Formats: sequence, C-alpha cells, structure tokens
Amino acid sequence: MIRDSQLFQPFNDEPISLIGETGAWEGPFDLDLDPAALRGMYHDLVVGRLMDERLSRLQRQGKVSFVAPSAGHEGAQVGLAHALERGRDWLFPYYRDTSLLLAFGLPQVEMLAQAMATRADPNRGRQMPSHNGSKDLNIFTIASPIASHVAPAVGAAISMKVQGTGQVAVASFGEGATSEGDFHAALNFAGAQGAPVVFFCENNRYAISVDYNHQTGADSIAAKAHAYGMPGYTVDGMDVLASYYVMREVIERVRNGLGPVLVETLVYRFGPHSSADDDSRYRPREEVEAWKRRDPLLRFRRFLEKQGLWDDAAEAHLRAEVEASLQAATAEAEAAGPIPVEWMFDDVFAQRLPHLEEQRHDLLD
Amino acid sequence: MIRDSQLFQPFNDEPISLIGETGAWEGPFDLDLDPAALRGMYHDLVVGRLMDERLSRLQRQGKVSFVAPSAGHEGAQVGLAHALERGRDWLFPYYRDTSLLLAFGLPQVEMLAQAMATRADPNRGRQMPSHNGSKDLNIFTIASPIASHVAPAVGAAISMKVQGTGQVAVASFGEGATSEGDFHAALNFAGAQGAPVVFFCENNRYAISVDYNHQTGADSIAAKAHAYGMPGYTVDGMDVLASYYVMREVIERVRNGLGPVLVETLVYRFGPHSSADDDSRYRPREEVEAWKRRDPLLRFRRFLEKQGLWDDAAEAHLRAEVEASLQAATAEAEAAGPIPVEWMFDDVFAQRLPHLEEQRHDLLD
Amino acid sequence: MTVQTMVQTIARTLDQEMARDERVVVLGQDVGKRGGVFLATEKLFDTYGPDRVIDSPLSEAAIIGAALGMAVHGLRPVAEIQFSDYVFPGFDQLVSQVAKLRYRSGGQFEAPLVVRMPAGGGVKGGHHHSQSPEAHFVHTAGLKVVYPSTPSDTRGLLRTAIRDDDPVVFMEPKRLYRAVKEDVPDDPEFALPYAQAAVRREGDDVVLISYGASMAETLKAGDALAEQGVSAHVLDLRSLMPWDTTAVLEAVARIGRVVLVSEAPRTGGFVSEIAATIAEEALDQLLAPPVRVTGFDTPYPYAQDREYLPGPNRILKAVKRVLEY
Amino acid sequence: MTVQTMVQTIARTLDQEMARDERVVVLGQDVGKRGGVFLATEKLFDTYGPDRVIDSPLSEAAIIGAALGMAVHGLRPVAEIQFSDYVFPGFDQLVSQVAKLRYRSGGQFEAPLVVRMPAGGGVKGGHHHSQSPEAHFVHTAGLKVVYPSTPSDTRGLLRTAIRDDDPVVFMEPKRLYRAVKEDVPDDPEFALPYAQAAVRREGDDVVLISYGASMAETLKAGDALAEQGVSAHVLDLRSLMPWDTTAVLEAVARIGRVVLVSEAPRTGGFVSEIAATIAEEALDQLLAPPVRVTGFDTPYPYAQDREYLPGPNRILKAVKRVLEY
Ligand SMILES: Cc1ncc(C[n+]2csc(CCOP(=O)(O)OP(=O)(O)O)c2C)c(N)n1
Ligand SMILES: Cc1ncc(C[n+]2csc(CCOP(=O)(O)OP(=O)(O)O)c2C)c(N)n1
Ligand SMILES: [Mg+2]
Ligand SMILES: [Mg+2]
Repeated sequence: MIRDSQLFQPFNDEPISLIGETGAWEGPFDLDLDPAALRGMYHDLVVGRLMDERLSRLQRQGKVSFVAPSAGHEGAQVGLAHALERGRDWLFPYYRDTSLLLAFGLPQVEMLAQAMATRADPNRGRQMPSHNGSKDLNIFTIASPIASHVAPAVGAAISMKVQGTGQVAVASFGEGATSEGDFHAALNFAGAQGAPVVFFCENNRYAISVDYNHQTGADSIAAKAHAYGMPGYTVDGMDVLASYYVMREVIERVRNGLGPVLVETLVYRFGPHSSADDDSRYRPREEVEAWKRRDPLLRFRRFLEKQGLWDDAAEAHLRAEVEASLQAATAEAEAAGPIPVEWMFDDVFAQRLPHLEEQRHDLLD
Repeated sequence: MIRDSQLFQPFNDEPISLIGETGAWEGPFDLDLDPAALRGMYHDLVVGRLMDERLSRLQRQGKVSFVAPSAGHEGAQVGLAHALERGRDWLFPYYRDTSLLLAFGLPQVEMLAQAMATRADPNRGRQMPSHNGSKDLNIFTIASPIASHVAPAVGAAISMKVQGTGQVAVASFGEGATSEGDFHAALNFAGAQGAPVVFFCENNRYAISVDYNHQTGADSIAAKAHAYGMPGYTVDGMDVLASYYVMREVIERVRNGLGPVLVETLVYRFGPHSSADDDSRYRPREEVEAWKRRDPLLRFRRFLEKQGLWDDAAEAHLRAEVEASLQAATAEAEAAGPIPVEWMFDDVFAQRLPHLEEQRHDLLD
Repeated sequence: MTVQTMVQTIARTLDQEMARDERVVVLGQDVGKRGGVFLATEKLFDTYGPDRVIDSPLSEAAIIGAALGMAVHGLRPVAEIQFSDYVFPGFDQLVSQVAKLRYRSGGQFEAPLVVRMPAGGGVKGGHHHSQSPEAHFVHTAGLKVVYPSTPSDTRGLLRTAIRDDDPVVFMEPKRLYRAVKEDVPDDPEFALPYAQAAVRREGDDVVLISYGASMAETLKAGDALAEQGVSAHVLDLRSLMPWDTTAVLEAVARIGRVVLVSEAPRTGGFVSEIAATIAEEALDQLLAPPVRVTGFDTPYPYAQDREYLPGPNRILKAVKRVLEY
Repeated sequence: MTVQTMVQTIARTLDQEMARDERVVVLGQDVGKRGGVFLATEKLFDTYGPDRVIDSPLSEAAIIGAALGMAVHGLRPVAEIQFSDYVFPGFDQLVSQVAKLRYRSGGQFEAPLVVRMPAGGGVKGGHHHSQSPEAHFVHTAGLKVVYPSTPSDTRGLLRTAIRDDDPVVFMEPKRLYRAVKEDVPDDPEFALPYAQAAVRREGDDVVLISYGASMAETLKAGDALAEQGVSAHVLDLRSLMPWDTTAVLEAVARIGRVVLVSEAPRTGGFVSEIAATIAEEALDQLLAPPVRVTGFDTPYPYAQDREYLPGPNRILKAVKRVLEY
C-alpha cells in the first residue's frame, strides 16, 4: 500500500509506531525512503548519542558546567529534523534537543563551543550549556524558562502566515512544559489564528522528579489539543520512522494552511534530569532499565539490519567517523579560546547606552 | 422518570436545556422542586435584573463610577447559586456575577455600598464597582485581572480536600478568561490533584469586542476539559433550571471526591461590556435583539405560568417588593457615608508598618 | 500641524508608520473593530485589515510572546496591553524572553517591538486600572522605557520606538489621553530622541522633575509657585531608560534644590533611582535633600483615587521643605 | 544548637513548623520525593506525606495562586519557586492577587503564606538561574521581603515568616546554601524580627550595607579593609520590607561615609532606595556621596559569572572613593 496523505488519525489511543521492537517494519504503507536517507537518520541518531556522551564527559572533566542529557529522546528528535526543511523552516527548541539541533544542521563545533563558552559560540557565551541557537539556521536561541519559547514560535508562525512564506515553525518542549500558562496562551492563540506551527512534545513522563500523574490529569498530552481546536497525535518516540512519517504528514498539512497541530512523542530520558540531578531519588531502577531496552538507536539498527542496510562493520565505521568528527569539533571549539570579560556589556541593546559604557569602563579600569 | 444521579453526559454536542422557549418543561426526568423553590429562583432572577438596572441608573446619575451589566446572565448564575450550599461552599466569582452574588446571599446593601464606595462596604471602598466579596459568606473578593482568581479557587479546593471538609469551591468567569495562562495553570493543577472545584464559564461569546472565534479555535469551552482529564458540560445558560440541575449533579459529584468539572453556560450580555463601552462598534443590533428574545427571565416566567405558579398580579407584586427592598438598601448604603481618606493606609499589612504610618501622617497633616 | 489629543495622536502615528512600513503590525485585545478600549487604534482595522491589526485572545503572555516571534521573523509589532496593570500575566515574556533575546543570542536575534500600555491613576479605576509599573521595566536590563506627557512628545517618541531595533515599553498616561489638545507636527518623519528631558518651565529656585502622568500635577505646582514668586525649573524626563542624567545633574548643580515627583509607590520607585544618582553625582551641589513626592506604599485605592496621587499641594509642601532647608 | 548549612536549616525549620502546626503545608516543583532540587525540603515528604508536601505541576502561577487559596481557606502554605528567576510566570498571582487581597477585601481576607526562592548568582547558571529580583517585590505594596545571609538568620526569619499573617517573599542566597556551617539554635520557638539589621562588624571609618547573597563579598571587603587599617561598620539588612532605616541612618549619621552593595542590576535596584533615603534623611551627615556597588545593567551573563558580581575589589574601590572624597 502506498502512503496516502491522511494516513494518521489524531487522538489515537495507541501510540503510532512503525517499527516493531525486533526491528520489523510494521507500517501500514510502503516505505518510501531510500537507503541513503535511512542511513542518514541512523547517522544522526548516533551523532546525537555520542555528542551527549561527550558533553557528559566534558562535564565530569570540569570543562562544561552543566549538561541536560538527551539519550532516549533521539528517535523523536531525529524524525522531526528530517521532516523539516532546513534553512526554511524555524525551530524553537528546548534544552534537551541535542539530536534535533545537530540533525537540523547545527555545527558540532557550535554546540561544543556553547557548552564550553568559547569564542566559537555564536551566542557569545551568554548562557549555560544546552542553550544553543543560530540565526543562520532559523534556530531560536534556547532560554531556560520552561515553555517561554512557545508563544514566540506562534508569533513567528503568524508572521509566516501574514507574509505567505509557506514556512513552518516548530516548538519543542517536555511534557512538564505543557503545565505552564504560557504554553496554553500560545497554543490558544495559534488555534484562533490558524497559524502554521507544530507543537512537538517530548513526553518522557518526568519533569525533573515530578511524574506524569502529578503533572496533569489529562489522559495524554495529545488530548490537550482539544482545547485549541487542533488535532493531537501520540507517537512512539523511540521509533525514529514513526516520528519522521507523522511529522512529515503533519508538517505538510500545516504548510498547506490547515492550522496548527500538537504532536506528543513518548520517549524516556535514560540519564538524570541534568548533571546536577540524582534521579535515583525518584525513579525506580527497573523502570529505567526497561526503557533502555527500548533504545531508539537499537531499534533502528535492528531495522536497518533487517533491511540489509547495516552490519557490525558499518557500525564500527560510523562510530569511529563520528567520534573523530566530534573530537575535531571539540578541539576547534576549545582552540577558539575563552570569552573575553568585556563582551559582558555588548548586546544588551543594539548600541551600548551611556550607562553601560560607564559600567564597562568602571569594571575594566 | 425520576432523575438519577448520572443523568447528564459530558462533552455533549447540544447544550443541555430543560425548559423550551415557550416555557414547556422538556426535561427527561420529573421536576423535584416544590413551588416555593421555583418561585424563589424567579425571585432571584428578578432581583438580579432589577439590581442591574439600578446600578446602571446610579451610574448615569454619577453616584456610581462604573458598571458591568449582567442582564442576560441571570439564568446561569441563579441556577448555580441554588445548587450550592450557602455558608458552606465557596465562591470565587468575577465582576459580572451580580445575580450569583445576591442569590448566594450577598446583602443588597453591601453590593450597593461597594458600588457607591460607602462605609457599608465590608471591602472598605478599595475597588471599583462590581468587585464585591464577603468573608462571612465565603465569597472571595473579586479582582479585576481576568482569570487571576481561578488558581486561588483551586488552592482553596485542595485545602478542602486535604482537610476533608466536604466543601466545594466554584470559580466563575467569562469565556475570554479561558485564554489566560493562569486559567490553564489552575485547571491543570486541579485535575492533577482531583480537587473539589467547579469551573463555571459564562460564555457570552464576547470578551469586550473580541468574539469567540478570535478568542479560541476550540469547538466549545467545555472541550477544554479534555486537557485536564475532567468532564466538560455545555449548558443553555438562558435556562435557569438547566443550570440548576446540571450544577446540582456536578456539585454532588465534586463533593463526593470525584474530581473537578468544567461547566460552560451559553449566555449573552444584553448590554455593553461596561458603562465605558460602546458595543455598537462590534455587535450587530439584530444579534442583540435575537438574544433578548431568549431572555432567561421571560422563559422562566412562561414556565411558571404554565405550571400555574405565576400570573401578572404575582409579577407586579414581586417587582414592587424587590424595588422597595432595593430602594431601602440604596438609602441605607448611601446613609453610611463616604469612605474616610485615612482608610487608605489600612489593610496593606496586618499591622501598619512604620513607613506607612509616616506616609499617613504626611498626608493627613 | 494638526490639533489632536494624545490618544488621537497615537492612532495617527500608528497609521503613518503602518502606511510607511508594511512590516508594522498592531496586536492586542480589542485593537480591531473596537479600535482599542481607549480608541488608540481607531480605524486601523478598516485601513489595514485583520492581517495587520490582530485582535488577540485574552492573554498578555500570548500578546507579548507572539510579538517577539513576529519581530524575530521580520515584522515590527506594536502590541497593546489594555492597562499597564495587566502586563503582569505577560511579564515573564517581557523580562525573560523579550528583554534578553539579543543578549542571550549574542546579538544574532533582535526584538524590534513596542509594547504600548496606558498607565497611571486618577480615573477611578481602583488598583487594577491605575498602577504605574515603570520601575519594574527600568530595572530589567534590555528594555527601553518611554513615558511621554504631551501629544507631540507621544508622536515623536512613539515613532522612534517603532523604528528602534530594541524592544521598547511605551507607557501612556491615560488620564492625559484627552486632557489637552495640541498642535502636533504631522510630518511623517517627525521623531524625538530618547534621554532628552524637556524643560517645561525655566527657573532658578528649585528643580522639579517628573514624567508621564504626574507631569500635569507637577506643572500645576510650577504655576502655583510662580504665583508665590518662586521660580521652578521643571523637567519632563520623557524617557526613563535611557534617561537624561545630564539635564538632571546640570539643573541640580545649578540650583541645588530638587523635588522628584512620581505617582508610583514610593519604595523602590523610579525617582528613588534619580535621587540616588543625584546623591552620588552631585552631593556637593545640593543645598537641600532631594525630596521625593510619590504615590503611597499601598495598593492603588479606589475611594481615595485623587488623594493617592502626588497633587500640587503635596508637591508644594516638599518645595517648601527644600527651600527652607 | 546544631551545626548546619543554610539549606539544611531550611528543611529543619520547615519540619519544626510542620510538626507544630498542622496547617503548615509545603508545595512546589520537586518538593516531594526529590526533596527539592537543592534539598531544602528533604525528608518532609516521608514525614508528612502527599497531603502536606505537594508536588505541583510545572507552573509558578499555579503554585502561588493555589498557595493563596490554601491560605484563604485556613492553611499556612510555604511555596517553593525553584529559582527566583522563575517567579515571573507567577508574578501576576503575586502582585495582583497575593499582595492586594487584604487591601482589596477591606481586611476581610488575609494571605498568610510564604514564597521561598533561591536567588542570586555565582553558580554558573546564566541569566535564568542567577537573578536577584528583590526590587520587584519591595516595590509591590502588600508583600514583605526577607533575604537572610546566615543559617541562623534563615532559621529565625523563616519561622517568623511562616507565622506571619501577611504574605512574605523569602529569598535565599543559593550560593551560600552550603558555603558555611553554623551552630543554629534548635529551639522550636527561636524566631527573629524583621527590620533589625545585624551588625556583622563594628567600625568607625565607613559603613558597608548589604544583604543576602552579597553579604559574603561585603564581609570579605570588610576583612580586607581591616587589614589595611580601615574599620568598616558592616550592616546586614536581613529584611528588605520592612527594612531597618533606623540602623542605617544612625550608622550613616555617625560615620558619614557609606557604600551600598547588592548584586542586583544597578538601575532601580533596592540599594537605590537606600541611597535615596539616606540622601533625603541624612544629607547633612554625609561626608561623601553614598556609593552603590551593584550588578551591571546587563542580563546576568554566563561566561562572566564572577565578574558580574560586585566582589571585594569593586567594593574596595568604592570605599576608597568615599574615604578619599
Ligand atoms: C519557568 C520555569 N520553572 C521551573 C524551571 C526549572 N526546571 C528546569 S527543567 C524542569 C523540568 C522540565 O520538565 P519537562 O518539561 O518535562 O522537560 P524534560 O526535562 O523532562 O525534558 C524544571 C522544573 C524552569 N526552567 N523554568
Ligand atoms: C489580565 C487582564 N487583561 C485584560 C483585562 C481587561 N478586560 C476586562 S474585562 C475583559 C473581557 C473579559 O471577557 P470575558 O472573560 O469573556 O467576560 P465577560 O466580560 O464577557 O463576561 C477584558 C479584556 C483585564 N481585566 N485583565
Ligand atoms: Mg519531561
Ligand atoms: Mg465573554
């Protein structure tokens, strides 16, 4: 069967999944991705995972002050990235989007430079690690306050609509973010305006230690779409192809002016909330282990193997290649050198106002 | 058929209505209210309407600075008031709840004194008209910022649950309020905690000039309950008995610990948004006239007449009685005299802090 | 020149800027058909339609947050907050997102937007329709803050704000919206710079400094002083971030006696910043303490709507204190 | 007495108060099993269960708004905001509802609640984990504001705040959470009054005034000055609303030279209020201008986490300026 354009139904009870745990294709339509595209997705999954590991290592070495591990979220993120048009669409991501950012084109060196706060960070070392952004790539610089970027995504989408650019804006966030008032204000405005925006939830069941049942009484995050008159989908986020195909259809719909959509991907974070967290205080180890067995990389690798597109040699080769690239990027990021103190006073306003000039002078004197 | 306790189904497409436009009882169960109770409801509808007219008159006379007319909302409000337990349950109302407050026991003199800012206002003249409150009656003093009282209602309800008091908290608001972030934050917390609170929306289709379709993309306000895992009902708010019976069932459910509920009543405001508004700028006159033909007082009077409980003489008698009572209350409120200047400095804190003592001294000197 | 009230000037300036630059859009509650509850956006909807005059849902966070996204994507939004008291549900968007975007992105992104808001008391609005929250904005690095007091200044500064690449909180003294009519320059390029205080009255005996809604009372005090033979030098700051430290310090240095007037609550109000700056920079020129005449540290009351305001009498008392010091 | 860090003291004080008074409940993000991200509510969940230690959804508006409703209904909630930077999504609840409830209801209702929040920089948190927003609270009539700097003061003032019938914003200097251990009085009735500055060092040459997170730097400056033979009189305000004007004005009157230290942004910071008050009340006692040493008017940076803070060197420079004036 050939995939038609309305294949997925919103408000689905069972999460949409296309690859089984054993790697078997279970989709109700024919795959239409070529081997290069499939291998490209796996590449991006591995890059995300290895970057994550590297950042944690750098954190333990004291070169990075903080990390928000994203292992377990890669499937959802890479699927989304591949469904977007790079350089055209806009991303409003959050701090746990390592794989999403890289797969959407963020240079590894920029991510590493941001984490280590060196001059190679186009954000000029202004924020803690895991807060990237790139004007060139239409990646809105991440801010820490949860859900505060969602309304800006809606505004950008309204601008896209008004200007008829055919672009799509995507805001990503955790399930905890859906409890913030600003989340609601944003989705409601988008719904009323029919703005071309997708709300992409990475539901890992925990907001730091607060579990889903303390977060909301809703049956699912997707159900919240009812409140805004938009469709809501629940997707198995450990399945990169499920994320990809759902997002491809959703983004097409949104691009065609049919209004905003909320997509919930079910994922799990394998690590603690951040390098400052101790998740053993609130998560049973068995739960973590059970989810690790559903690792999105493992599942997709099994799929590729079943398709005859992958083997141990390819795996070893890819890992070596990615590690080398990350190693080079790390070196480049570090070599750029630390952020100068006087940069502190730039970019408050377009021009430095007199009182800032004075304060700068006072400090540097 | 005898009314059973699960008569009404949530997420209903047609608004729940029990009395037809001609006044015929159309409920799928037997009425179980005695004539005194039914006449009592009509009494409260008339009190609300006449109070509303009086406040507008006082406003035109310059004795009141501002009015938020509530004509058209009486059916929904009086139905709710009669379903609550006075002196036990708590109300978190908004500025258009004239009939609700009076039917819940607020003395007429207090409402008038608040509007004229005289000493008989237990709120001590601190706010503009239409902002009543009464600690004795468990009526949380109204505040102007839309939807800001909803989270406090949830907090009170959590306290009721934790302390096991069997009370119910009700927050009322317009459909515009549902767009505020704080509305969402509140309902979501209530849903997660299963708090005994009812969210009572008076959907009159306009938030000042902004119509429903610019307010939200949702099919109904009741649909927003999906976002919180609670039931949502849509009720014909021009039908006092529909409001009463739905609320009776809902409140019972909530009191029994089954968690929060969202109820949307479809109403219409016959007047402008406020005495400062000119609604002809945004509402077609025919629309207003069409709704006025659905006047909740008229419908319920027809119903009472059909039941043999009402006639012109009763009507004349009631109106005269209510006018006399309002007249007396107005006189009493006025006689209390204006708020003294020095009251300005009280009630900022439990005790007057030294800097306020000084400021008071400076002004009064 | 056209004779206009302040609120008429706002609508006219928006119209001019929208005609000039397609990127300028207006959004807020009731800004469409209703023309704004104060009519500050009157007729814009008819002229520019729903794509450029956007009635928003009832959410200040949505308004300010969406304005930021629009700005980032290339529009120049002018958002209206219906009363400055209602900025608080959108305060996080303003302080966490809008104010810090340029900074946090290392200057990659900018936020060229204006948030207009009627402010101040004296309209029988009680504490949720009367407040003067400027201190909150001025204390937030990354926001510019303008607070004019005349129709012409409003015209010139609103234009500057709309063309500014930085986010500007534009406060409007609502009780002066229709208080005076004035000949306003209609030149579509007429613009005024920030940080240039206007001398509203020349004088030598005492400096009176104020801005926005409190200017009317301050000017009345200036008139009353003139009748008493005291010549007041009256400065209208017009913008608070940046503000005209030069004009203030020069006047204080020359005259040595200064009274600061603002209806915002006293503790932590913006005039405390001015007083602190004067004390730090001009101590030796002071012949008397810089005295603040302000709103009280109470929520804005209803019954005492007028008494709360620092009116001419309280200003005169303060002037007497600094003159007799 | 028990030897404790500040954060341990908080958990212990909450425990004592919850044991004493059934009405005291704790709510916030991660305050339950996790014991708070800083462990300020550690073990309370085990002791008091989910009815009294409530993990909230991720919404500061829900936390503060619900705390108000609980307080009105008879509980004594202690709400935790995970970082003071995150108070802004709940800011409207705080300023529009909590601060004004007693006033707007004519004293019928009251809001006995505490909103705790770790504040201040120096923890490599960037601008959304480092800010010092106290000026916003102090400028809001109806809120009390406490900002201690030692474990014992934290114990004594938190107890006072919990027992207070008014709403209290309780700011906690997070970089001092574990900086020192101290013998803390374990008496369950040990409480401290507001508006009593602590003299951290007696001296005659210059007054240094600070509070909260900046006390550590101020004390270091005091030590350094002592080594240079300059005797600083160091005051720790401990509460900002109300604050101890008497101690400040007395010290300034006696010594005539004063430096004010706070890491909040300079323009409109709380120390501007102190400077304005000093200028207004003690002009003739001043031998030098009251000088402010503050954070800069930039969003809190990341790479310059330490340089942003008013450290001992900048304080010493200011002292030099007032001594040599
Ligand atoms: C407004 C705000 N409140 C609190 C926090 C502190 N905080 C950081 S991450 C986080 C949990 C977020 O959970 P979720 O949205 O589910 O995303 P996840 O981390 O699980 O991917 C919290 C509470 C914050 N950053 N912003
Ligand atoms: C936070 C906030 N923003 C804006 C306003 C101004 N305002 C007062 S009433 C109103 C419309 C409310 O509409 P709705 O909730 O539908 O209630 P209705 O007046 O129709 O009964 C607005 C925008 C306000 N009071 N509070
Ligand atoms: Mg999560
Ligand atoms: Mg309405």
